[in-house]
Amino acid sequence: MRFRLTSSAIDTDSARRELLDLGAGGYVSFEGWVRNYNEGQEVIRLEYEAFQELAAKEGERIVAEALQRFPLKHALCIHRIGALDLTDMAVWVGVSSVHRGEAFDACRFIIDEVKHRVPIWKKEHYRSGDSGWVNCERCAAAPIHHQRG
Amino acid sequence: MRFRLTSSAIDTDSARRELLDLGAGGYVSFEGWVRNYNEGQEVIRLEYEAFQELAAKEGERIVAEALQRFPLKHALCIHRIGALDLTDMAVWVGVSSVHRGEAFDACRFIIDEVKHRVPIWKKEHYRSGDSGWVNCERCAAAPIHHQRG
Amino acid sequence: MQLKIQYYALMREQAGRSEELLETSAATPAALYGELAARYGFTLMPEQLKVAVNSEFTDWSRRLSAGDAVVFIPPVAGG
Amino acid sequence: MQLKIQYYALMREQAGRSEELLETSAATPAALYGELAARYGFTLMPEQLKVAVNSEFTDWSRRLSAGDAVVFIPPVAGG
Repeated sequence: MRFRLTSSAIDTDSARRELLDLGAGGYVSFEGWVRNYNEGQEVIRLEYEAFQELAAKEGERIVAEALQRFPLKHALCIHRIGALDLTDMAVWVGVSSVHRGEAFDACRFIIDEVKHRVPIWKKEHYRSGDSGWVNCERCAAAPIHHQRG
Repeated sequence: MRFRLTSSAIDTDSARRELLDLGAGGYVSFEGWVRNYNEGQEVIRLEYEAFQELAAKEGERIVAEALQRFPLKHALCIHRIGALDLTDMAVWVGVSSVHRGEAFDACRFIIDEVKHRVPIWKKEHYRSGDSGWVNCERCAAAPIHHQRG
Repeated sequence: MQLKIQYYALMREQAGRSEELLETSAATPAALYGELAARYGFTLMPEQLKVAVNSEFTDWSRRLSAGDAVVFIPPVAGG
Repeated sequence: MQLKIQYYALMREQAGRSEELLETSAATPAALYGELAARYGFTLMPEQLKVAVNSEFTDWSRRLSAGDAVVFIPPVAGG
């Protein structure tokens, strides 16, 4: 499984070790961190929810595509689900390759595709007491605001 | 110092912690690993040597340029010197930013510039018994091969 | 026929449930979404959604069969 | 005048030393490199090198002063 979902903290040291290769000269990793502002709202915590069966399949396809498109040694992506706090790591992508150019390109490809294609959703909770499903509330026909309490 | 030279193993956990930021949503890191083949020769170990005073200055300028060119939170680069074995980490670059695009761009900018501008040299020792200073032997007027013993 | 419907994220909250077994005559996901949107007041338009049957993406015009597990997929936001 | 010359990497090996104090009449790094290349048989052409004086990059035509520390910089290979 080169795409994994986990409900506990992502163990990047162990994930990185899976990418070690005597023939690899370059290693690029990406981490998505929970940040305190999004679109002008102060975020205090997040929840990630996944359609797990399909997320695992689609994520695996993305990593397989990266391995086909770029001459890589190894690639791996791990996405966290559940409740996260500020600065927690939501997603990790790691890629190793002979030369660095393709490791950068492939790492970016994987995170871009994961964000667009994998059925995972993020609910932000704001300092104001509001909360919202990212990409769903603003584009919905009748935006909903969930008041605290 | 946002560019550092070290003669011991690079402590990436501690380096990464320096880049944490409540406002950062993306973190990209690059690691250069010692690989077992270069230009058709089997490499068994490496030595890195630096003109330390100028390397530190030029490296610092590169990271400062990255921080000016891209809207980053933090950036840091650490280069190892001395004797390295296969799969050892020779260089580490880490960048955090609000959005991931600039973290990828800045990380790549830093490693590209470091490789082109910082006075650090790499001597490869080959399985064959030969050794050579990378970028120096082949382009020299009279290539030199250092025989073992 | 009977279908199994699973709801995620905003649609889970709007439906007030994670899943249900539904007796329906809707022949396609498109027809099914119309039926469910009317019942639960979903705010997302079909154009904003994808649909999966039996844990694989599929077309809105696919023929549904008894026992199919259907998921409507709101705009994703992983990462 | 007396200069301090430091050698790195391939040039250190070819010169057989890391540094030396040198009494020279070379007025510029360009002239100095000619003198040293003749003595040590350096294989690198000046076009392949950069030059630093007192730990900062400088021009080949810079006027050297007594006490300057000069480093010729072979093609780099960090990373």
